[in-house]
Amino acid sequence: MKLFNFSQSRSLWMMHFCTGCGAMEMPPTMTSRFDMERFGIIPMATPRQSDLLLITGYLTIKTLKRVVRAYEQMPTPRYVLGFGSCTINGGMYWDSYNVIKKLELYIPVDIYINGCMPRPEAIIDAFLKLREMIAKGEANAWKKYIENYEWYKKNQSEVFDVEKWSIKNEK
Amino acid sequence: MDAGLIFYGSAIFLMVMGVFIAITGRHLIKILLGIDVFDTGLNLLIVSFGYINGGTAPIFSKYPNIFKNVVDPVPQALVLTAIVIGVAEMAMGLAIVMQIKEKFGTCNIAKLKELKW
Amino acid sequence: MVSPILVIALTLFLAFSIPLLHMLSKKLPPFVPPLATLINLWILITNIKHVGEGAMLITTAGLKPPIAINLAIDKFSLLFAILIQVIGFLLSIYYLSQERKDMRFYMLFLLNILGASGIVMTGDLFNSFVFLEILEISSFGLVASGKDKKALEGGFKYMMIGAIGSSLYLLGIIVLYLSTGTLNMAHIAKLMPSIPDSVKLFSSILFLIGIGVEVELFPLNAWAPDAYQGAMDEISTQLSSIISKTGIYLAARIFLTIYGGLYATNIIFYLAITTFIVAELAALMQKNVKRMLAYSSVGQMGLLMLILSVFAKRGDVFVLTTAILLALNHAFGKGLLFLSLGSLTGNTRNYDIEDLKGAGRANPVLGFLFATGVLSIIGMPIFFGFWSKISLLISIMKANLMYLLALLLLVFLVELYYYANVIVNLFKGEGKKYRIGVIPVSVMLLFALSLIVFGLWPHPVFKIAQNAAASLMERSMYISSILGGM
Amino acid sequence: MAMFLLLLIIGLTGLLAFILGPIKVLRNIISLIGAIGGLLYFVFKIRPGQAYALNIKIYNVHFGTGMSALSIFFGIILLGLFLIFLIASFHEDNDGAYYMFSFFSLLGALGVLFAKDLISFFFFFETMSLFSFLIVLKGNGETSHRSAFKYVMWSAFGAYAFLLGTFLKVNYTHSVMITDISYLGGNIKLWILILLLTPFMVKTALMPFHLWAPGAYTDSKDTYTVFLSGGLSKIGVFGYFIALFNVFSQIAVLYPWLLKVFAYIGAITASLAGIYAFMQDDAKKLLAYSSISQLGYVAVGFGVYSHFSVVAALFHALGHAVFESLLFLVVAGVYYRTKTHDLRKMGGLIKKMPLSFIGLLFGIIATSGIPPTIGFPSKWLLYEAIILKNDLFLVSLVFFASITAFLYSYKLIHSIFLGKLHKEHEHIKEAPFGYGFGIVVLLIPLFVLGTNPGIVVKPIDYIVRFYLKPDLAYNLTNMTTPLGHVNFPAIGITMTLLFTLSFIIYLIFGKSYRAAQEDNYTATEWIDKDFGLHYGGEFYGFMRKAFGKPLTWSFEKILNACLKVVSFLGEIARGFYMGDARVYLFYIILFFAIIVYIMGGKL
Amino acid sequence: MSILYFFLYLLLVTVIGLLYMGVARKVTAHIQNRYGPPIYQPILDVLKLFGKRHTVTHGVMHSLGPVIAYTGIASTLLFLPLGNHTPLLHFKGDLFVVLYLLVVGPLGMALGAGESSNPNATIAMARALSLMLGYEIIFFMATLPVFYHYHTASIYKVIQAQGVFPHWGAIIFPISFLAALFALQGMMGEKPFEIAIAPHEIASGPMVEYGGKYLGLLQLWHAVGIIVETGLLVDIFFGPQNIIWFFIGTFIVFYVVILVNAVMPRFRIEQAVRFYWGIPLLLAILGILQVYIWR
Repeated sequence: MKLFNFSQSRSLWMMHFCTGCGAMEMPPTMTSRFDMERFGIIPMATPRQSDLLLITGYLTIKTLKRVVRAYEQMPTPRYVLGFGSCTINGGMYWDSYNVIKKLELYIPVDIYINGCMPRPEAIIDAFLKLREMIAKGEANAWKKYIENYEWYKKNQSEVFDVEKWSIKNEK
Repeated sequence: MDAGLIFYGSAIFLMVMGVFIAITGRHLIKILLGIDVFDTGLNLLIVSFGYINGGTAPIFSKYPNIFKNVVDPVPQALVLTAIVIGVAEMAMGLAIVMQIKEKFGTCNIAKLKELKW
Repeated sequence: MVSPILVIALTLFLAFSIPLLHMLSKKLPPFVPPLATLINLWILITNIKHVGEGAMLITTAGLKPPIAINLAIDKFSLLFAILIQVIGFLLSIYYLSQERKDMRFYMLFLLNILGASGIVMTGDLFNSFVFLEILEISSFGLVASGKDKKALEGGFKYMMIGAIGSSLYLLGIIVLYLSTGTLNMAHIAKLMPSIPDSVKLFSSILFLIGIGVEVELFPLNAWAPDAYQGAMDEISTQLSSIISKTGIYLAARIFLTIYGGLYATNIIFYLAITTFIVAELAALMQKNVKRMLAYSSVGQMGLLMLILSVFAKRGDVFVLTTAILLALNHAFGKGLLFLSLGSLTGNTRNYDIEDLKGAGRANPVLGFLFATGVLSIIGMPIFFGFWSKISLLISIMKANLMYLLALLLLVFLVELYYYANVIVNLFKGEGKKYRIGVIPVSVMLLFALSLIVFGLWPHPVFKIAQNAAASLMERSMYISSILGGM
Repeated sequence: MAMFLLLLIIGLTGLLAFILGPIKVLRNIISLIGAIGGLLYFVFKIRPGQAYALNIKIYNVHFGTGMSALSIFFGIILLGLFLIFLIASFHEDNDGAYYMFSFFSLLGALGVLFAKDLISFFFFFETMSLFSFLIVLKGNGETSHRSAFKYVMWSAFGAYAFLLGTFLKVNYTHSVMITDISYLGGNIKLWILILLLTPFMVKTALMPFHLWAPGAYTDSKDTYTVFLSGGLSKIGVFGYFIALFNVFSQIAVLYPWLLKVFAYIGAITASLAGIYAFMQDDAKKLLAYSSISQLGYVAVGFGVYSHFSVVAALFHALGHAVFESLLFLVVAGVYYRTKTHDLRKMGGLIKKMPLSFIGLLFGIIATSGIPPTIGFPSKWLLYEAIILKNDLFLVSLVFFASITAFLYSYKLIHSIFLGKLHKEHEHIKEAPFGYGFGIVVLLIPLFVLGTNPGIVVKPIDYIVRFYLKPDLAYNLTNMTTPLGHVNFPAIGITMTLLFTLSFIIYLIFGKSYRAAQEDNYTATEWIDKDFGLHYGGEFYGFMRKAFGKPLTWSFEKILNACLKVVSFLGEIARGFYMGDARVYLFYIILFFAIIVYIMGGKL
Repeated sequence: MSILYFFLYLLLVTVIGLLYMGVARKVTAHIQNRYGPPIYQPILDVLKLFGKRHTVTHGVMHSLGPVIAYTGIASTLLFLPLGNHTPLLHFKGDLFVVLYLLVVGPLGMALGAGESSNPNATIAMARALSLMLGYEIIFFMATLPVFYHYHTASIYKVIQAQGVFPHWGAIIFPISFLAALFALQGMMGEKPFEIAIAPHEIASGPMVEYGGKYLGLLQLWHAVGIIVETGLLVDIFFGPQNIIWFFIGTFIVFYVVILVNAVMPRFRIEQAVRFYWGIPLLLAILGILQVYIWR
């Protein structure tokens, strides 16, 4: 198990789900200036292949449906990173009718990075923090999703029609 | 064989006229007549072949035959049957022409265009 | 030994007795033709034994050959006579199944059979002209007996050309008579060397035209497609099987026995090739199946004349056997085709390919019969046509005319093209179902069975054809047996 | 007499099957007995070398029927395939005539194998193409009469060329038997050879003569195509052997360029047919082109004309009979269930028809010639033979053709079995017993002959050794040629070993659960149940742009051009009979005048 | 003994392959002026992938795809003589066996990807196979002169025949070697010809539905693939006498391929196939002509 945790921490494949304004911060972290690849983090095309889901900005209900679908398509163990204040408490869209105020209600989040769009250094710092948590085996937010699956589904159903939108395959 | 120019000439002329009528005629009966003229021309030619100068009609009777040379009887016999056959042909032809007139309503051969190409 | 003269006499008597019988009861005349042809057949079969080497001479009016008219029957003419009677008998049974208002039709039919058997058996030239005329006039009548526009037009056209043709034939006979003094075929053949060349040439040209009309050579066969298409189906069967075969017999007798295959034959050789090619190419473009069959039978006649001329060029017994095989195959195959076409279209006389679509599938028996006929004419293996085609090609190969062989094969391909087109249309799609009587089907089945049986076991036919060809080939034997050493 | 009896058995069963047409069960049993009886009789009673004289003495042609080892080799293929076809065809609703025609086409094919002289060869060759034409005519589909027409026209073209060649030969050598003509002077023997070869090139659908094949294969009844492509095309291969070895044995010495041209035609056919194959959207048309392409290899084998290139050609002919009929059988089974050949409408059938999937999987592996299966040894031998003949361009062309095999075989298996199951195919069952039995029976030789080819190479080598100097050392399992050495079972064993190894790796790590069909990554966009995910049609559509214009050229255009010329001539000929009697009269008089004028000189 | 030796050999090649991939990522990173992951990163990735718990499959064939892929490439490896010693003692690799076994790998992956019924995967497979139509023929025509020159079809004999430096295939047949390099670029699926796995267009092509252990197996397949393909080229054109030279050779060739991969954009599929039938085909034909003239 320890070897797996070590290897999982060293090679985190990121599902680059660019929602909201945080997406602009990703290119500098990826390219030569801040080079996140040296920590073994490379952007992957499909949720099937990735372990890390980045929510980089405010989430409207419409994108939440896609995010939940992508999250469920990722193999476990999977980790979620919430960027910016919009994911924490809705940020400057706190009073908007269709923006999600607390990301936690819908999908479990491992690490939040505050700041109205954190700079690349903060993102790298978050990655390193996540690495240690995985290495020590503490980052198991994904278990919460499986254990209280109904609670999450109830919260989601308040916002959109889960029945129509969820994937029906034998879990 | 020496029937002289007149007979041969007229016979051939008749045959050529017959064919000419048959080819250019528009009316069915005119064409039939053309064929008949051609036949008669032919018969005339055959008979004229059989003519021997100075010969008399080849009739045998009980009196001894006083004239030596007799015209060659065989072509004449043939012509007899040929004429009968010509008649039969014309009869059948006219029967057909009657039917065509009834069915097609016209005797003009140009109108008979059912069977083409 | 019943003398074959009875064949002619009997048919003549029965033909003219039909109106009397008609007075007795309406239903009697249809039974006369089958009776007549059956008796003729019986007479001829009894005579097979007597036709020894060379020709069997039957004199009329007691006088020796060169003077009176006599019958000269050798194996070759006997074979054709029997063929005519057999097909005549089958056709007359076919007529039983159709009620006909006009009893005169049976008279014409019997006259036709009379003319045909007369030509085949006669030994005298003028006599053959008379029988030819009887044959032609009765066939004008038969073709026109269809009583609708097409039949009448076809009949008239046939009449016009036939009349001119036969009169030129008569002119030929007269020219020959003048130079030889006799009318007896054997005697003329004997005196042939003594006739001056130019007369022989001129008379052979006249004969060429006279018989050419009958045998449908290239420029003279313009009447054939219209007559075949116009006539009723049974009549076109009769046209293709009986009348054209007698034409071939006449051509063989005159050009081979009398002229010894010298004069007109090389013109015929080229004419026959053009006939075959023109007919097949014309058939290619046809939308009307009946006219297509007409062109194809004209083409087959061209082929037959080609074989005769090939025999004249470098002849041996085998080439003549092929001629007979081709004649038999064409008689039976084409006859079957015309008859089955008639019932396939349910006697509605519209023969367009589109209307025939799927007819073979709708009434399978007729489809099978039509297909057998076509496949036998094309020369497919299981059928009799295969042997006739193979022997045709072998005989041409023996006369080592290789380019002709290649040309023929090419034209056979064209022939296959339009025949396959008909068969394919016949067996595809949904066609109309027609009710057909038992008698016509049984007649057609007889035709088809003969094709298949002889196809699979061709030996007996080969033997008959071989000795018939042998007797035709020995010209001197024919002359000596007739003239009796005169 | 044995051969005559065999033909009799088959003929009688055909007739009986026709007579018992309506009573399905009885007819099936009778035809089954006939086929099995024929096969057993053939295997046990008929020995090579015996000349069963059935001499029908017609003029100088006798119907002697000889027997050579090669004809036994092909005879077994034919009868075996016929049995498989028969068992599978009981599921289709065919009438008695269908069975009669198929039996008679088999009779024709066997007759050809036993023919000793050219005329009987032609007789049986014609019967075979006649009855297969009639079957294609009865085929399903609305274009079947067009393709039947093309089929009969092309085989007649071949047959008449053969006939012309035969008569040229008889004219020069005065004997109808299949004897050697290489001693003849001049290049007449070249013409005879080309003419004799044409029907076989038509039968094996080499490039210029292949126009009939796609139509005939697609439109005849599904199960009959198995026999048509697997069995009857082998007669073409048999014909090659007869023409190139018995009729003209010194061809390598006298006309080596002809052989090279023949090889290149075969290679071009293989590659072009392969390219056409992967452009097709109809399963059977795809397989038809693939069959043409595989037969192209056989032609290359004969063209190269060295010992083990001919062995490779015959081996590939056998291989083609096995895997091509396997593919056709599977497609027939799929058609039986889904009633369609169109690749666009199929998909995801692996869930419903696993046995057919396995059959097709190993079928395409064999078609593309991947080692453990029967396809590889013959291809390997062929390559070695061509390189030995130091013709490098030919070997690259043949290799290019075998690459196209990968393309169209993957397209076939993907569009039918993989991908998303259509709603209407939800409840279809596996193909019925007839097809299943055929698949299993064909899979056995696929592997057995693939791993130890010695079984088949021994008899073939025995046949070819007589004509060409053998330089192929072989035993049951491996083959060595001057160039290289291959141990076939070794490849098989290593592959199975490694398969188990990677399967173990697969089993150790974690459990995986099955996802529903629509749980697919579609950039997280929502798709419902019947969203068309299947990418079946236009599979290599973009390749059309890659090939561009050359793809549109086709031999069809040349054929139509000469058809137009012939119909133009027909127009002229028809114009002669214009319908007016007076004109006819004018013809006669004109003709009379001309003749007299010509003859005037002699008068 | 040979079975243990057999597994060790396979493990060694896989690890070296993974290290090659690590080097590749390192080199591309440095070209892009950044540090890039440690060299052993791919090994970590594979370990992580095998550690994944819940992975998804779409059916038996889907899960068997990677298994067949790995079998294919592993059996090709075993038939490919690495330097002068081959694992399967009595059987020296034959060119055609290797070329046909090379196809089993992609075929297995194609079947697996097809089963996933994801349009991206099927489009990818169509592209991969069409590309094969391009590079496979060039590769074959490029290697043909060498085999023909040494009158053999077995790779092992070719290696032995090449011996000392001036006798290398690349030196005798430079044109064919160039054409082979073009073909290798396509065969490896590197940048200008990365049409099948194009992550931006079709979401990493066939691997779109593969996760967890399947992706791990495919990574192994890719790793061994690198060694086999470059090894094939090295064996034919350089004839390494022993295994060390073999791996150095493969590394150099791989290095060249990576350099090209780092800087090149990506072809469209029909452009790629057309490209292959342009210059590389010409080069290959020239190579063959050279053999003819040479002989």
